[in-house]
Amino acid sequence: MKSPTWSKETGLAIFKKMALIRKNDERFIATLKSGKLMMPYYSARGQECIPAAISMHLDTSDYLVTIYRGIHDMLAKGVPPKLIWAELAGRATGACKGKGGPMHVTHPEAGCMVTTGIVGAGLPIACGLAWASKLKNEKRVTVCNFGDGAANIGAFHESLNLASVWKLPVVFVCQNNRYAEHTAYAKGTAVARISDRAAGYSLPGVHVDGNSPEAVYAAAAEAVERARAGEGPTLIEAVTFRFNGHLIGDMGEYIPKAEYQAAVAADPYPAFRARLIDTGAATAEQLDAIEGETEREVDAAVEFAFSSPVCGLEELERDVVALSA
Amino acid sequence: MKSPTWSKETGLAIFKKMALIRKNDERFIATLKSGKLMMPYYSARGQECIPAAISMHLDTSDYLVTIYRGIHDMLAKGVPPKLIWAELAGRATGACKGKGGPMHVTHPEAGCMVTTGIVGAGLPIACGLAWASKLKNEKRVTVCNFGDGAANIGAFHESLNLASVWKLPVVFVCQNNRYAEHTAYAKGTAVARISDRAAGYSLPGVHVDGNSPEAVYAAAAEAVERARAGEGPTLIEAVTFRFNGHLIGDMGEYIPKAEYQAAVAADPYPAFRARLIDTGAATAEQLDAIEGETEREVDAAVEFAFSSPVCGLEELERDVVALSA
Amino acid sequence: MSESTNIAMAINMALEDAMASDPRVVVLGEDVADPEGGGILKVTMGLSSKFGEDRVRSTPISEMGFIGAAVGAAIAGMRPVAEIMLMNFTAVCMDQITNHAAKIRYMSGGKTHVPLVIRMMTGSGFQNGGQHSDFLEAWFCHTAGLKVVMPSTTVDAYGLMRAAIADEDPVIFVEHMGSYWAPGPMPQRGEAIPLGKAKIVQEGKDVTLIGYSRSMIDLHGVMGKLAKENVSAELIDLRTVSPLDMETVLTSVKKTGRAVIVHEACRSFGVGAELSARIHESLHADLKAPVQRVASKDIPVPFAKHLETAYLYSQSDILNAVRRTMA
Amino acid sequence: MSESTNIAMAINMALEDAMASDPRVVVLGEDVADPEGGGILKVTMGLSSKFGEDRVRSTPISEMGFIGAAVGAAIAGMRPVAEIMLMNFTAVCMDQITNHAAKIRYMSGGKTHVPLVIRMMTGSGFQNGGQHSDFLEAWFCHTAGLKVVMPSTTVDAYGLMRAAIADEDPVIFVEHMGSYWAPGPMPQRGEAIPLGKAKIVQEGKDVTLIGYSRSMIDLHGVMGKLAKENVSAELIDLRTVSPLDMETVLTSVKKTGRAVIVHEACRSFGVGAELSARIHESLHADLKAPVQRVASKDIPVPFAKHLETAYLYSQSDILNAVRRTMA
Ligand SMILES: Cc1ncc(C[n+]2csc(CCOP(=O)(O)OP(=O)(O)O)c2C)c(N)n1
Ligand SMILES: Cc1ncc(C[n+]2csc(CCOP(=O)(O)OP(=O)(O)O)c2C)c(N)n1
Ligand SMILES: [Mg+2]
Ligand SMILES: [Mg+2]
Repeated sequence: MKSPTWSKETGLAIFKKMALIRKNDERFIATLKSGKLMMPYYSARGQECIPAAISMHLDTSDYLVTIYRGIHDMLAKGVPPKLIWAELAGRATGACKGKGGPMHVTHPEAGCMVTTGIVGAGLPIACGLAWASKLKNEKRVTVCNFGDGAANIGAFHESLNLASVWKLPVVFVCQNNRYAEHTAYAKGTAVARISDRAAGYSLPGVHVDGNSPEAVYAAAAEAVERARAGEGPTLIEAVTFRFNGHLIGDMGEYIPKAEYQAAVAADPYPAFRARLIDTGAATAEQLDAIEGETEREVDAAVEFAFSSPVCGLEELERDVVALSA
Repeated sequence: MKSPTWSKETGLAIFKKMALIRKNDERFIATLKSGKLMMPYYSARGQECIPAAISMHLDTSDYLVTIYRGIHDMLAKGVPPKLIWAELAGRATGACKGKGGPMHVTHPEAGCMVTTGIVGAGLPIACGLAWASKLKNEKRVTVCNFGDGAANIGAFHESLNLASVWKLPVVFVCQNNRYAEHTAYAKGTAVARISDRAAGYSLPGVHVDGNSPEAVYAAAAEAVERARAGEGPTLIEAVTFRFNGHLIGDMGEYIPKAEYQAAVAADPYPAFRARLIDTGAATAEQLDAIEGETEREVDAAVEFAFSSPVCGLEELERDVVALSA
Repeated sequence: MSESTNIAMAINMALEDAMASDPRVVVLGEDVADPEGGGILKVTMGLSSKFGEDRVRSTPISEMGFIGAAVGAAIAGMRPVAEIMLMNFTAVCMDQITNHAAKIRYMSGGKTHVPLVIRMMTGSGFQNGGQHSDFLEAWFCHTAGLKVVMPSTTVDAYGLMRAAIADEDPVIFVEHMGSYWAPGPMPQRGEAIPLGKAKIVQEGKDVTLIGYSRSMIDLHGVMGKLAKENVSAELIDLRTVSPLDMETVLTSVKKTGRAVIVHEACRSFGVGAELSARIHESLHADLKAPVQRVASKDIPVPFAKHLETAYLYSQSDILNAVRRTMA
Repeated sequence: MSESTNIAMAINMALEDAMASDPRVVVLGEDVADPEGGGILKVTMGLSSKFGEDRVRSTPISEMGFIGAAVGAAIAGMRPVAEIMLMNFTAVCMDQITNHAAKIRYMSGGKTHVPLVIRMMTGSGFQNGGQHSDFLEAWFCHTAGLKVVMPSTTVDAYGLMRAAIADEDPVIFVEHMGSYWAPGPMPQRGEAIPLGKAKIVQEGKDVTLIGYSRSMIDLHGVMGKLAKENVSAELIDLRTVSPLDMETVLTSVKKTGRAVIVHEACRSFGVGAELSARIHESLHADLKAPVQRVASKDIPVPFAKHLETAYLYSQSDILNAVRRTMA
């Protein structure tokens, strides 16, 4: 399957995903601030276009592995917002009945197979999902997301090596937002570009502007195609920024002001919106309409979540192992 | 401190270490075959010249970290053979009173700080030894040995990154004997040369013929000097071969005949011996004399070990924690 | 049963039969395929020749990597049997076992699950030293979501392995190095033995002896002496140490009023502690003596033979423990 | 004592005082230095500004790497205090802790040793879900060579940290997230509290209540109710869970004849099991009722608030356990 080339529709579809991710994030933060919910929340504001663009090359049968900062990945992959909201609100109707929470949302119907809270741990599991696809002769691709900090943990290394030796259909996506919690990239990472590590595993390493949907789209097209064709894994490093700190409440004192301001100036969301209009791909009204639509989708999700019941206490000791094991 | 350049004496000193390592190994295997001792033994026959050449740049205050296949490293670094023999024979006079055994020989007096049986685990510890030297403003260098298989485990990755970010005075020495237990290099390793992985940590990666004392000597000179000068770590990959399989008893069925024969033809021991004579660095008689000397040293070590008592049972629960903790 | 086999072969047969009957079963681990010798102790020998190297894969030395891969493959519908060469090496991949394999069913609200068997061997007595000999089952027993299986016979090894592979959830399967080659009866091929069920090996009325894995050898070893001392011992092989088959244990101890638990792992905070606590909680009034634990010393496993021997409990430690309960 | 502080500050003071008095003390871990905020919960705040970033180092996310580095530095004569952000993350570096830090003194025959403190925090109740809330002290208690310290007060946190840093061997130091900021008296600076000694918090004669870390809060919480029920409870804070101070525990239980153990970790194969087993072994004849354990459910920690609350024992579970012993 050859990946489609960029068209006006591509841009609009990506924008729609970005808009949903953004609205969803804003609403969640507002909900936290209102006190209606309380939990650690790792906003991906600023990273929207990475999964939005990548997921254009995927369908629900493809596998997604993501992390605690992963709701953007899930939404782009097609996990219904209402299942995410209900999960985060701890309701029985949540993706995982409220048992997993934001760090563990799982929704195989959309290919969202594993969300982990342990840095780097998703990569080996992604190898296994991809290995299964290979064993079953499926054309499925596994996309595995992680941060720049995760590129310094052992599981990263073992996974890239394993995926390469076994030629697994997996695309490793490092969303390099320049910080690991409060630690700046260079203080923890001994290489200028994470993508340069790919050579150590004989696999392609691609460095892209993670603020450019076009660049991410193109890089992902090639990587996904390569994986589907059985040619093995790719490492994509998408350089980006997270505007809301490590988690909500983080005031970002460790981020130099100039860096922050430059990041705001490069915010991919307004930039892409403007570009769509400037290039005539869409009118402002069209984009307003899309944003309005996503707003209603989020409204409905919130409504669904808060009108749902929590699960009964009979669920407490269920799902530890199979019922009649 | 500038590393010395190669001289006739260098060659002889290296040969002497190689001879000791080889004699020691032969005698230990004979002792196992005689049934006088019984334990898993990981022979380094074939890898002698790597530590023999590297240790020329070190003194007893430098730190050594090695592995289960590490008696060559220890001997080259100056751990007295009798302490090793007594340890392997489980005697009270052994380097560790017989409590550690071959996989855990420790002798700080010669800088032998840690020997581990866990693949890859020595690398992080080496970082810490080097970090301590740096904190104390010592000129000490830490040399950390491991195999090709170890280059695929997470600890390798974390350590090279950490050593680079912290500019630690450590020399990582990958003794690539082409097999990890029974698994051929390429079946487990996704890169043609381990040394190519160094670029992923912005540190020098040096690929040398591990059968050439001259090449190893030169590479180590530079790496040790770099470390002593506070310029950070180096990764040396020394390609070699182990003639006695993973452990004694391993019949090597997994090694293609042609590869084995080529390795025998390239055996560094007779080759270096011949080269010393051919280049006029030594006469056959001189080298015979050195070999005779090492033979007597091993004799004495064996005698020491087997005439030593085992420790009393009061040692059983000692050394778990400090006595008066 | 005229035919005889050993535990290593029984596990090999179980893997072969499971692979033959279910295409989802795959095997992975260091050196498990035949070009690499079919396992460092040849427990997987022949499998890759029969089923291909796609289904029987030798891995790099990357326990986090390949145990994680086994978790992922299990989630995607395979039935991986992964080998961690020695139990001590679980320490390099605990995260995949305890934070992932064990918890994924729960954290996903049952959306996914991890039908994975992790085999590993261990045992002192081979002068393998401090990092290659430990019994660490208590760690896994303390982790909700894992089952821990530790057979002591050929028939159990086969049957429990079949059940472990058929199980819908992760199973830690611990093999005792010292009894791999001890001869035993040929298992009934195709027959699974349910997990979580202890076996009464011999009935008795004075004291209940409880063991698993290697300790069963030593418990068998003392039965004759006890009989001579006129002690009628009931011998239980737990086979599965988590979940514990408390029904079998409590029924027996209620009858005998005495219990001795024996395991090779260090004494403190081991499986024996949980068993002892549970027996006391349930049968306080029925106990004629406190439950006795016989286990290894709370020290790293020493190398020197005489120390290694002294690290492990001895058969006379078991006899003395029984005598203490009878006093 | 008019001045008051909290546990987070007490630990901060202990680190500061130890660093000031001993140049060998260094601190490392993710985000521990001031440019990174002085610790994700600010427990190490100010240290790097005072002692420099050489001695207070933020690390990459490489627990194996930096815990191993801490082991190496300790062997080379430093006194590292390493922070593993959350206890669950010990699973990615167990090998360095249990196969190395714990065993190196023994395996080297005492030639080297590892004076290392590994700090970590944990605790349920914050909706952090299944991978960020576990109490795993039983794993470390089951590992010979490690000490495990789990304070519940400001004074103990300070004094035990000073003792842990002064100790010649590795110490696992577990901090309970939920009580970091609870006010408590200002510790006597410079004063170490010996490891391995439990504290009798309140004397009583009917039943011995035993806790540590978070459970001390709940045990304090039930004392009033018990008094109203005319139960005179003796309250013991273990403070160190390995080695256990059995002298203090047994003396108390011998006197009261009853014991209830409370911990936040899952019940099965937890610290409570070992305590229960030991008490029964020593005091079988003196016990008026079997030792009761109160602990969390044997399940992964759920996310939803009502489930997370139900996962943990409640104060009424404690009361009921006491009542069972008094019945
Ligand atoms: C093994 C492990 N160590 C530490 C943590 C704590 N932690 C959570 S997120 C995080 C930073 C990760 O940074 P990065 O990989 O760049 O991803 P980002 O959060 O920036 O998206 C850390 C250290 C963890 N979850 N797992
Ligand atoms: C973490 C871990 N996994 C597996 C093993 C078992 N094992 C011991 S040596 C070895 C092979 C190591 O190969 P390599 O690194 O090339 O070193 P060599 O033995 O060839 O010198 C393996 C797999 C181990 N000791 N530790
Ligand atoms: Mg980041
Ligand atoms: Mg090798």
